[in-house]
Amino acid sequence: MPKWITQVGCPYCGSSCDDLEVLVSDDGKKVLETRNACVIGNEIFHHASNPNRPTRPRMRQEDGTVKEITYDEAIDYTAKALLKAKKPLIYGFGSTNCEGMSAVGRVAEKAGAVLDNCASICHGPSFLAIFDNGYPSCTLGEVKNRADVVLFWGCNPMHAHPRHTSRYSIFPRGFFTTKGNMQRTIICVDPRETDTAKLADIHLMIDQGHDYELFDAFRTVLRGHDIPDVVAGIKKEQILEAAGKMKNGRFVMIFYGMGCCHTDGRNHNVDIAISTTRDLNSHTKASIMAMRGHYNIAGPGQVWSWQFGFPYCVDLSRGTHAHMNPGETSSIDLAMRDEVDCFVNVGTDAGAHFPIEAVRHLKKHPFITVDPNICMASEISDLHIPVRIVGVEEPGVVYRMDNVPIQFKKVVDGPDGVLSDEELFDRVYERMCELTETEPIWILNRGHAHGSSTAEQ
Amino acid sequence: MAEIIIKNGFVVDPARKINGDVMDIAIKDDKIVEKVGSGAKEIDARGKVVMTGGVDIHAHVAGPKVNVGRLMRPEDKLFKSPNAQAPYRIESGFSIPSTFKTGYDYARMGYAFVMEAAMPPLHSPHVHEEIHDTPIIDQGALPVFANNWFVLEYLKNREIENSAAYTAWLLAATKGYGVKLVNPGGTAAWAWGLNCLTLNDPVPFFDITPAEIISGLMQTNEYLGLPHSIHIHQNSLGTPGNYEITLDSFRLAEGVKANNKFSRDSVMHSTHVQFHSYGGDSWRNFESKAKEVMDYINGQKNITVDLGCVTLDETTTMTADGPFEHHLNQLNHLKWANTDVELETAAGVVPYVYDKDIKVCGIQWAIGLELGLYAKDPMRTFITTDHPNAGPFIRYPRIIKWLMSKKAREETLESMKYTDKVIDATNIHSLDTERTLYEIAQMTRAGPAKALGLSHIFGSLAPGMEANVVVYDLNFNDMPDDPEQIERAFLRSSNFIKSGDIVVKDGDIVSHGNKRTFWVNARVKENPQVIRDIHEKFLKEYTVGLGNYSVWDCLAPNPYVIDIDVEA
Amino acid sequence: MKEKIVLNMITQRAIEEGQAMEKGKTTPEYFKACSIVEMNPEDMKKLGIWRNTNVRVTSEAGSVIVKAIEPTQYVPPGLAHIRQGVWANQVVPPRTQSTGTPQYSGFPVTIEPAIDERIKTALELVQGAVGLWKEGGN
Amino acid sequence: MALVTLKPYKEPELYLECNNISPDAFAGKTAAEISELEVREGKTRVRLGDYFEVSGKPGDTAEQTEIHIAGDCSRIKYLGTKMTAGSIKVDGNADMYVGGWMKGGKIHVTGNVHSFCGIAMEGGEITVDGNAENYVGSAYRGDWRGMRGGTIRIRGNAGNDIGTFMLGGTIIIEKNAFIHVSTHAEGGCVVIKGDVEGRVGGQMVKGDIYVLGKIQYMLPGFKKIATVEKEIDGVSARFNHYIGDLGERHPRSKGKEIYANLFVMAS
Repeated sequence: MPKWITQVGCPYCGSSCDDLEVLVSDDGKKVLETRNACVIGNEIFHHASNPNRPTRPRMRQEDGTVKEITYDEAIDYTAKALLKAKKPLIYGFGSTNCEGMSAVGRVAEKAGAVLDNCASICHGPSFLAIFDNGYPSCTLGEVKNRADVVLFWGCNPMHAHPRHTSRYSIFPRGFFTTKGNMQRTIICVDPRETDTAKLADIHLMIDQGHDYELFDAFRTVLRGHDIPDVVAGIKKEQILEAAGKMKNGRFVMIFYGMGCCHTDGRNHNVDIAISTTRDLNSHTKASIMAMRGHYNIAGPGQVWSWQFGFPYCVDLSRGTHAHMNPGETSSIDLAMRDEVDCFVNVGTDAGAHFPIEAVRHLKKHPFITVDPNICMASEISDLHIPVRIVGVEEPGVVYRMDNVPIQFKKVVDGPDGVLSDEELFDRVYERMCELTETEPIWILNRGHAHGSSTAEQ
Repeated sequence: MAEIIIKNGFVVDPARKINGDVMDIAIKDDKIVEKVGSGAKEIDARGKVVMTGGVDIHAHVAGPKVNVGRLMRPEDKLFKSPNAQAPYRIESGFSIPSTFKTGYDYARMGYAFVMEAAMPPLHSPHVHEEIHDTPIIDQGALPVFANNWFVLEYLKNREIENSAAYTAWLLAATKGYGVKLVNPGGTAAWAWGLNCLTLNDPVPFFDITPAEIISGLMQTNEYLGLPHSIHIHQNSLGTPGNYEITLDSFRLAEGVKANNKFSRDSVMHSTHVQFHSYGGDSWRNFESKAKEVMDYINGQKNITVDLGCVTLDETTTMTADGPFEHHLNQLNHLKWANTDVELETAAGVVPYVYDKDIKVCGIQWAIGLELGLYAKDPMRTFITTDHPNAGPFIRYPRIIKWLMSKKAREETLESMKYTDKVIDATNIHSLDTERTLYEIAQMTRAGPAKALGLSHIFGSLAPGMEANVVVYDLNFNDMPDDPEQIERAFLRSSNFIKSGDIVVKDGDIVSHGNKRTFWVNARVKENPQVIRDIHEKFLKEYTVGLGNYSVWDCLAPNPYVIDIDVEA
Repeated sequence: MKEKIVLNMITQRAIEEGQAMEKGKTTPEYFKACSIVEMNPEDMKKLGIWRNTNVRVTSEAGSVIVKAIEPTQYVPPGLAHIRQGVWANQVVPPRTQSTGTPQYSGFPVTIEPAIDERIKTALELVQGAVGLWKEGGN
Repeated sequence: MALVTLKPYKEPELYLECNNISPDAFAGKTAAEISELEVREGKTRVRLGDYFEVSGKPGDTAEQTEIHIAGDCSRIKYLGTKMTAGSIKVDGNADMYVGGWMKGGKIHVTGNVHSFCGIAMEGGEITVDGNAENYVGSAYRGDWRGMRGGTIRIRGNAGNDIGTFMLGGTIIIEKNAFIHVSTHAEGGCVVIKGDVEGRVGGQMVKGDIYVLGKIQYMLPGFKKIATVEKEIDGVSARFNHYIGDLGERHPRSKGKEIYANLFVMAS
């Protein structure tokens, strides 16, 4: 009998919905049907059963074709490439569990690598802003239960986070928001009339790239000062109206996205958004949240912060201490400046999502992709190592966009013999230790478990 | 692991009333034993002090707000991270060290157990992930309860049995150790931008007061017979004049009896009392009320405290007291992080510079030490810095130095810009007390182990105890004139054996040892109402499924579970 | 009517792009979802093209052929949008303002009709950029 | 002054991290000892002498030591970081962190510098004859204590984030700047002799900015209060005096709020 598995986590966007139901075939190997998933999430679960998926590492040959090799050979190649490089870059982790991110920390330390994640090309500027200004935020349940004024600034959840508005931000009925969307004022700031903007009570169609000025106008107004008649293409009256709604809200929530992080000023657009949130707390309760893109892209930020003190762009090449300075230790800058000489792309597709010039620079050196699927990066790599799909074939802890950890289960068995990210990196680490004739360092003394114990009184 | 013998040290073991006797300590596997065979590995401790491993009852070392502190403070790492000790992991940060550095530094100081002082239940998988990435030390974590919607509802209706059933469920779900209260009611109010500054301020919407929450959770705790008492961070932290609220909170414990099988006598552990012993009514006339607070504690038997000493460093404040951090941010204008956690709690993080040349900081420094000096029962008064709030834990040796040496205190006092003003507002200058090694061992080992209900494994070198043995390079009979030597000796132990593994030698890490996670599994009789309430709240108000909420066993891979069967 | 027009380019997500990406970047769905530029009809008029005309988009970083379509979500005159992905990244400037994050949005592009030019596939673009593309695929 | 000359003779494959090219590190050493100083190329440890021919002899102290790099340093990071005295001259370009955390002495780069020039500087002088990239005289990530003293002069253009979190000292950009000048500053003075696109003085608490060219987009949080005669870096002119950022908090002194000042040359 096929079996329905409930409360399944969805390994797509930063909403990290954990209420999916998945129908699994008798043999536990195939996903037959999903419930509650958005169209994209649905695609992921079905894609796992794609018969064309690679199940063995593939090494590029001199003639450009690829040849299947064993995991042992792939691990050996990776370990050697990392040891040989003067400064390897290990990047990605858009679709990896925290166990894998933790395991790669050990590898990167051993390799003297730079460890970076997709935030580098996405919400990295949010980190820069948090460094400078903090982060007054909350969990998504607070938004559902309390928020009566919700701003979407430079983000478009109707497309990028399909169930966000129904689960958390616009439509759900919560404890103090029993009337759902009827009780919420929605404000959208976007240069386009997006599908999210269409849901808004107020849409401020801002001149693209002038977010900083508009935030400054809100702050100036909130402190009781006058502003020019038009700021960033928005009329003063509209700014005053929106500012009034925020000031009079009981719980104001600001969600922002790439409209802030991908344009001029980057981090400072977020920085001033945080200042605005702080100002609003003198009038009412206000919170801000980055619309993180992937279901666990908050994960590396957490794992590497507790391991190295930095959420991304962690340069471990000194061996003695970690160094971080985006602009220098960030993947795109490292690539464009030819500052790294080996590239490992993990659980993401740098081939498709980096500006093509950066890909060209990275391709001058060994280029390895670790990812369940065929992607642009895998198709230009010297070596592609397939791994199990987290959230489908591999369980693990993931961090939702609000940094809430959620334990994602697996729903089907992975293809025979395919490793998880964690297993792969642990084996790469062990191989590096063998090659350098050093002892592996594990935190927990493996094979020496005390087991559960009951206090005797 | 095998047999080890630590020979000829000056043993200081207050739990057995041993004070500097020259003795051997024998270890077999992970336990202390009467004797070992001739093949045992010998460690020469001649001329050095031998104690059991330290027990830290309150530090913020793992979990979401600690990590927010790490994440938002790259400058806490810049030029402030020591060089890694090969072949061990890279160490990062000063006031909020990485998990690796946390484990290593505690081990270097000879600490065996550290309690993470505030775990937001929704974030408990995160806390456990960090714990299992923290080498060497044993750890537990205290989930926060005092602003939790379930608790507020049950206690409002005086349903102690339901409160207990929920508490037991949450401890198991989060793999938590005990009941933590942070700003009872005040943090719940903060969800609307408000606060509860006195014990009788009503909590918005919930129709309950902080006093009722404290009393209710105290009753819940004793109903369950948990190893640790309630562990409370009182209302109105860090505010001039708050000592009266502190005393009011203490009085709620009068007449309450400890009910447990763990030889714990206290029913309330009041944490970081330094932040709660403030007089005056503004920062202008701010003064110490350490004596008033400690006089009350000295007259009681069922309250324990830890100090929360200010160490005069640049550090990072972090607490589930959300409104306090917001308030602090309005004072110092540095960066501010906050997280409100649905149905449960909140937390804030703000960097803070305790500058010895600022009068208020000098007074805060004095208050923490005064509390430690006025205490008549070192078994109920524990050394902490509320790490990292009043200073990083690597300053414990410095606090020990200040408590043991009036000379050291006077030197620090003299180096301040406003020495006279600090002297006027405190009693530190007139206190001649110097704590002994025996008392220090009580305040860092025997005492906290007993308060945590762990005196059957920690806090003593008696045979049968966990084999945690530390050797400090101090001559018991000839203590150094230079107080700096005391600090140095406690910062980097000569040897530390943790659960039978030699983990530190000459101040350096030599093994990752074998760490464990402690949690409490209290079994109560099935309570259908509470189970129904839990299901309903998860369906309607939480944004995480109930089925994904309880911490997986594999996240605490080396558990030490304390099972309790609660008789109805 | 002009031969070329300068617009301000942004590259953002779209649900069609997300769904197609999960299906696979070599699928026809991904090609259809991402090898397009959305621009205001007024700007198309200025350029003298009809919707569904192939155009060449050129930035400081490079050039790509995509199909000009009428916006699925309203784009004001002066602004253009290519959904994030392989085609967009042929023209996204890699400059980061020393923040680490490239200029994915808010960069000037020149758009000109390219009726007779073929839109390359994702694989052809990426493999072509690093010298691995072989006619007929591999 | 005693002169040490470094002549680059080999280009590194990646970049060299040369924290110890400074008068402080060189003082009292022989040329041979200087050649032996360790620098890093990625995870590999190399010697300064592997890339530079070292000649001359430094003084006994940093103050008496003059370093001349006779060649291009486009792939050399951290020149003169943390230096306290003496001087460094580079014939050509230099990479990131020129004069970072510098406390005293002089640095002169005849070409361009990359980003983070003079980051968290406390004293001394940096002169760059060419252009600078971003984050001139800014704070390190997360630190609220940016540039505290000294002077940075860029004779060409500069990018974004000039003087972020600045507390003191002077930055002069002789040509144009892009965006974000004195963001979050609480002191110090920035002079832009050319044009700026915008975001001048955002979130600024205290301090001064002079713009001798045009600001394309003024921030709404700046308000014009007067027109004044001013002399700045050898230029006397009439300036429109703005105060701001009115959206930001400001300290009070004697019952009045203290604002940051922005002077824009009157046309």
